[in-house]
Amino acid sequence: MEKTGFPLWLRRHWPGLVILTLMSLFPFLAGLAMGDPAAVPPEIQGVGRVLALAETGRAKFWQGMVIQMFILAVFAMSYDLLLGYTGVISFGHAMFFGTGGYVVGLLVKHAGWSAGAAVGVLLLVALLQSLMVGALSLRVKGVYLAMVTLAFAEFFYILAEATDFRQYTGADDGLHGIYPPPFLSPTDHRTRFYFLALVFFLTMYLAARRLVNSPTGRVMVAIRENEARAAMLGYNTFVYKLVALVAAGVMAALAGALNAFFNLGVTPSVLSVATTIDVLAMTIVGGAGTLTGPVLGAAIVHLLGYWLNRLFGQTWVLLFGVTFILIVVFLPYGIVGTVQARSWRWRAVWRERWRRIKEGRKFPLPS
Amino acid sequence: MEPRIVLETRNLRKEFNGLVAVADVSLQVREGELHAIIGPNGAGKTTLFNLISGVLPPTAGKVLLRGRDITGLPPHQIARRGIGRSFQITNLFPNLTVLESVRLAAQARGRRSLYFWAHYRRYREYEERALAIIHQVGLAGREHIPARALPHGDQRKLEIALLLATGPDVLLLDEPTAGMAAGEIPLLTDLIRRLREEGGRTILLVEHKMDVVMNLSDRITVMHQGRILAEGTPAEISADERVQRAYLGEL
Amino acid sequence: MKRYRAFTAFILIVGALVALGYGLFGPQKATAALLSGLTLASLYFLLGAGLSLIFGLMDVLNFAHGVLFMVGAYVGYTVFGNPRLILNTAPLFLALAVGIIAGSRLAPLIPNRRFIPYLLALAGVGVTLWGIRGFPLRPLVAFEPTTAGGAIPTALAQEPLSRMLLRLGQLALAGLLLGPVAARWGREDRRAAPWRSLALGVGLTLLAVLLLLGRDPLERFLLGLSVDVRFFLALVAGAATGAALGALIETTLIRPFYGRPITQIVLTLGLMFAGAELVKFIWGKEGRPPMAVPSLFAQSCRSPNLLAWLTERCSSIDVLGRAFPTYRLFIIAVGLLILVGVALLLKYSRLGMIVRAGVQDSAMVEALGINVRRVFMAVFALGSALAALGGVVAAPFVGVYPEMGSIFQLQAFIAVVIGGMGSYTGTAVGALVLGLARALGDTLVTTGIALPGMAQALRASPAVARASTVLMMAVVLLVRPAGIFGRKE
Amino acid sequence: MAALLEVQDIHTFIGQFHILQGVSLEVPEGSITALLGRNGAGKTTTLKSILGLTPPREGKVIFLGEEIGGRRAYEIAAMGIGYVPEYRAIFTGLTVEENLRIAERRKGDLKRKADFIFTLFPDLKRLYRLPGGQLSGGQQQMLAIARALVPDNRLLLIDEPSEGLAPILIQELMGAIRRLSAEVTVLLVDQNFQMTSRLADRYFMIEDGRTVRSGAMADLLNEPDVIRRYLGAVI
Repeated sequence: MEKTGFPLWLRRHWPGLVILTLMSLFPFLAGLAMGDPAAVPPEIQGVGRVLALAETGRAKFWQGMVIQMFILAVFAMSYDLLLGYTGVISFGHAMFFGTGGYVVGLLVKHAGWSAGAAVGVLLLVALLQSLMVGALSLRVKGVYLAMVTLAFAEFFYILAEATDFRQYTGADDGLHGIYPPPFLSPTDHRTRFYFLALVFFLTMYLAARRLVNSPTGRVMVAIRENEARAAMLGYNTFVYKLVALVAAGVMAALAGALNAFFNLGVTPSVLSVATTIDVLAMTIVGGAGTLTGPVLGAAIVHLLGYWLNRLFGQTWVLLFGVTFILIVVFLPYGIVGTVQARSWRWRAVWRERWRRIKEGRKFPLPS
Repeated sequence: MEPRIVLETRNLRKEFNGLVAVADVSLQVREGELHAIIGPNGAGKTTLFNLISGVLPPTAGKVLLRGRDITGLPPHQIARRGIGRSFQITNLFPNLTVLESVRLAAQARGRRSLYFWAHYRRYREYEERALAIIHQVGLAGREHIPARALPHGDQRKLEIALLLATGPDVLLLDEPTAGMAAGEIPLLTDLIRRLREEGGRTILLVEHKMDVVMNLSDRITVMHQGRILAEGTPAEISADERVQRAYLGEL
Repeated sequence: MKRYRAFTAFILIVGALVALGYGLFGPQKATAALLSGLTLASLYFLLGAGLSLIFGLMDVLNFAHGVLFMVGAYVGYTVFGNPRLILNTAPLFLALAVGIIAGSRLAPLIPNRRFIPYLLALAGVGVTLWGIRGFPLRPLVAFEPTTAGGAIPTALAQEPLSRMLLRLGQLALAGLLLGPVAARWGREDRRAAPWRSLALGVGLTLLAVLLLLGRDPLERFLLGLSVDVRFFLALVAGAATGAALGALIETTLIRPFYGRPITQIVLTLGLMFAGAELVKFIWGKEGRPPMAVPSLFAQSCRSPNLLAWLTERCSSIDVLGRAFPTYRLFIIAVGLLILVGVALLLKYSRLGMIVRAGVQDSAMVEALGINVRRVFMAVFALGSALAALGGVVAAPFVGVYPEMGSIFQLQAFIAVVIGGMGSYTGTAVGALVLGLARALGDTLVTTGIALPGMAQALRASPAVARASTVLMMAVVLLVRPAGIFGRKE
Repeated sequence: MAALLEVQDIHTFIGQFHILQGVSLEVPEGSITALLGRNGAGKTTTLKSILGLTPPREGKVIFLGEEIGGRRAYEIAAMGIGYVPEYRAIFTGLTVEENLRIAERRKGDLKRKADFIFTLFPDLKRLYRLPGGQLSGGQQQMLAIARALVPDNRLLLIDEPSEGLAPILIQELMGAIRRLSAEVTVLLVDQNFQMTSRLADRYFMIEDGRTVRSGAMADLLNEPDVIRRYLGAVI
């Protein structure tokens, strides 16, 4: 008996729902577990106390960690649209992330725009930028593309660092003082910012999932598998790769904007190769070609960076680089990728056995 | 009444570093016919297919589809104009299942491939069409197996299914029986025959297996060293002395 | 015919650049800019040649190439100015290497269980860390490099010999543990004669011990040598380090992933990142001023012409009334020498023949009974050596700093893309075009661009010129996606 | 007569495709053995598997009494196997001389063999300094075979030598292969059944990645049905 409607939906999605509930409750749980009771006036009680606790001590810090993970997860998912779903190796993804930060930064700080208007303009800028970069770099393939995208990213990195524009970009000091509207301030109202980041993350996750499951997404996967064959079926592969690149670029730019608001500023380092390596590491650790993989990867890499930094201080960047190399060597398909491949093969074997049993043939089961 | 010419090449020529692979081939394929191209290995048959389907640009000459010049168009545009092609060497999406692959091919025919906001399941027509074609080529029951896990013969069938799902009116079949077990070949020839009778499609076929060719074709062109050696009905060709010498053998 | 067209394009571009230079700045400034352009082109070529050869032969894009350039520069700089650092660290590496060589011989004795390599690797890394723990790297690095005849001010930075010998033992032990892992990792069953590795091991051990025992007299001896000899030693040491690192990278990170290009690329990208961090870790975040130049370029005067310069040994030479540093002529000469040398090697040696054949079809070369992977390693080492040599040559010109790797690599990438990936001629051409364009761009942005109707000329920093080369690459890609001399797929 | 080469039930995967699913064959010393089968049956892959270019995942390859499966291609080749691949994979950027010289395993190989090679293929002497890319298809084929003759090989694997050659050249090629077979054992793959049937003493038939028949060529010629079934050729 096939269940239909809501029960089926529930049955299929319960793990996601559990995770979602946990994520929504996280600030309050963190507040109860790690908040600093001394920092909250005793007269505040009940729900109000839990809320206030969440804004104190380590609870606030860990909310910040999770916010950063949400932002990085979106960034990593956007990269995976290219690498994992379309098979395009871009080494310039930091360019979009940095653009997000710098565009809202310039508009909010120097033009005095509101955060919302700045993000609106950013959407347009990111669209144009990714269209142009895509139109140029997608003319070449494979390692050429990797090289060309890296060059484009370095172009923006050099400009951000150049002393010529110090009065706007702050050159190598970065652009500081990018404030979101006061009621969303990440310093005063971290829990609110947490929910902003959560909603942003969920929206982006659903959007990305819809894209990869759309007719367009199917063509992207076909291009990854065998681009020449996809073209022989009648698909203009350039257009689909461009769609993937634009979607990835806009998503990364939005993540970059939120990152700038959370950190109240940007530095040229968001445009550097290190940022691209971070996102590459997240995608590969989690598993390219899945959406949950990069999310998991973002969480792991961010935590790893935090712990390495605490344990080894300055040297952590070097250790992170070495860890990255080890991960690529020993986990080429990532965590989710490896698990999926296993369970998938398993399912295929059982499906075949079931078919044979149903057909009533007396085949010996493959052992 | 003279049947219409669907596909035509005019003095088509291809050189690779000075080596002439296809030398001034002028070919006319009539609507609804099954036109076979035979010839020894290296005669330029596959190169000819590559030129027609846009995989390679010709050095000189023209390709016309229903009188319109399609020379030098990129492969995807040629495919969209109704020329579908199968490959001699298996050329599939290794990690996609049979159903996913065929659905992609069916979707290629529609105009909804850039609808990135909708779930692909919403367009049932592609899936239904894919399932029908999977059934037609004899792959029913294997919808959820990825292409790389299929036995060779089934991969050939999937190749044909991909081709059919794009709904072309001109089919270029490059050695569809290559590497198939002898027992499976009749199924495939049946399929090709049905395709032609049902859909009124035009088929251009490269094949080595002479009995398949003699059985199916309306017209045969013999190529040798990049040139057309002879053309005619199966009876004419098997009687032609030059063909005997160059290809069929003198034993 | 196609080749012809590429050649015409090249002549046209270079001609246009030269004409533009003379039109904008007049002969004086333009000639100086063009000579600077040749200097840059020479460096880009040294980097790009290796990139392009490696890519052409084995389809590997080495993102760590800039790191090799930088490491070459740093090693050369150190050999030149602070031999004490080398004398105290080189024996450690040698001990580790000896251990690994001996250990890889022991590989067949290790039981074939899956977890054992991991265990050994872990133990090996642990012992390595134990062996280098507390090593006084900071004070050893801290010395400013000295010029001719100088001395390193204090002896305190060095550890006592006994402690150093203990370290050697520890690292040799670590090597022994890592050896079997390395042997299995390489997946190459070594059937070479055992005496070879024995000789190598004994030789390296002797070298390590000698270096260490004689570190004080050696240091005095090295510092007492003339600047010219030390400069030469720096060139040799830099190139040798580059070759050794290249061979190491090829065997450990490239070879095992043959046939998985994405993994290879991602790994070299990781190496690029880790390498830059490693250089920062060892030598610190701050750069150093340009290295001293050999005596031929050292006298502070200006020679009127080339002949006079050879006798006067001036640091600059008169070019149409303007001073031009003579050391840059040396850079140009090195570039030309390597250009011709590698071309001859490719054309006339057996290795060159194999490389030319391998670029077309490496599987067929292997089917002829040639160990292609050894050729791959040789080419990787050669390319890396060229890059490292470029680094040493660049050190007296631009100094050394941790960002130099990525900065020069980016320009080399652009040069290679413009010239056509995998083509040796293309690389030379791309380097030339880019070098000239960069020099003109630098002159242009620093002297200022006066557009009509503007009161003041628009000035910018050289960073802007550096960024603008990316735009140039974009233009070339639009016109010819495969580069000027590129092969179309 | 001992078998020079023995292949026992090899399975080879290319990427994720299972191409050879149990190929077995034996090549006796001093013979010409033909490997027959339709396009895509796995003949080329069999040759590449013997040589280690596409190493088999299962099964054994025994050459000169030694198991060579799992060894690197260059080691196998250096044991004395020459390979003449499909599509005449000569090096187009190298001259004829360089194409031959690169195959030397010991210094002086080319000098010793030059006479033998030039008697087989007199054209090559005239073209000695020309780049391989400027040779005609037939000349390239000759060069590819000559290249395999430079070192002292015990066995030649020749893949589709007649492909794209004019009938007159095929005659010449057959003569050359027959003459060289006096010196070296040959395993021959060719679609041109006219040619293989006249040259070879024995045959192995492959279909769908498996060996399905084998025997003396003379016997096969008496079985037109078998030929039609497996090769589709008309006799």
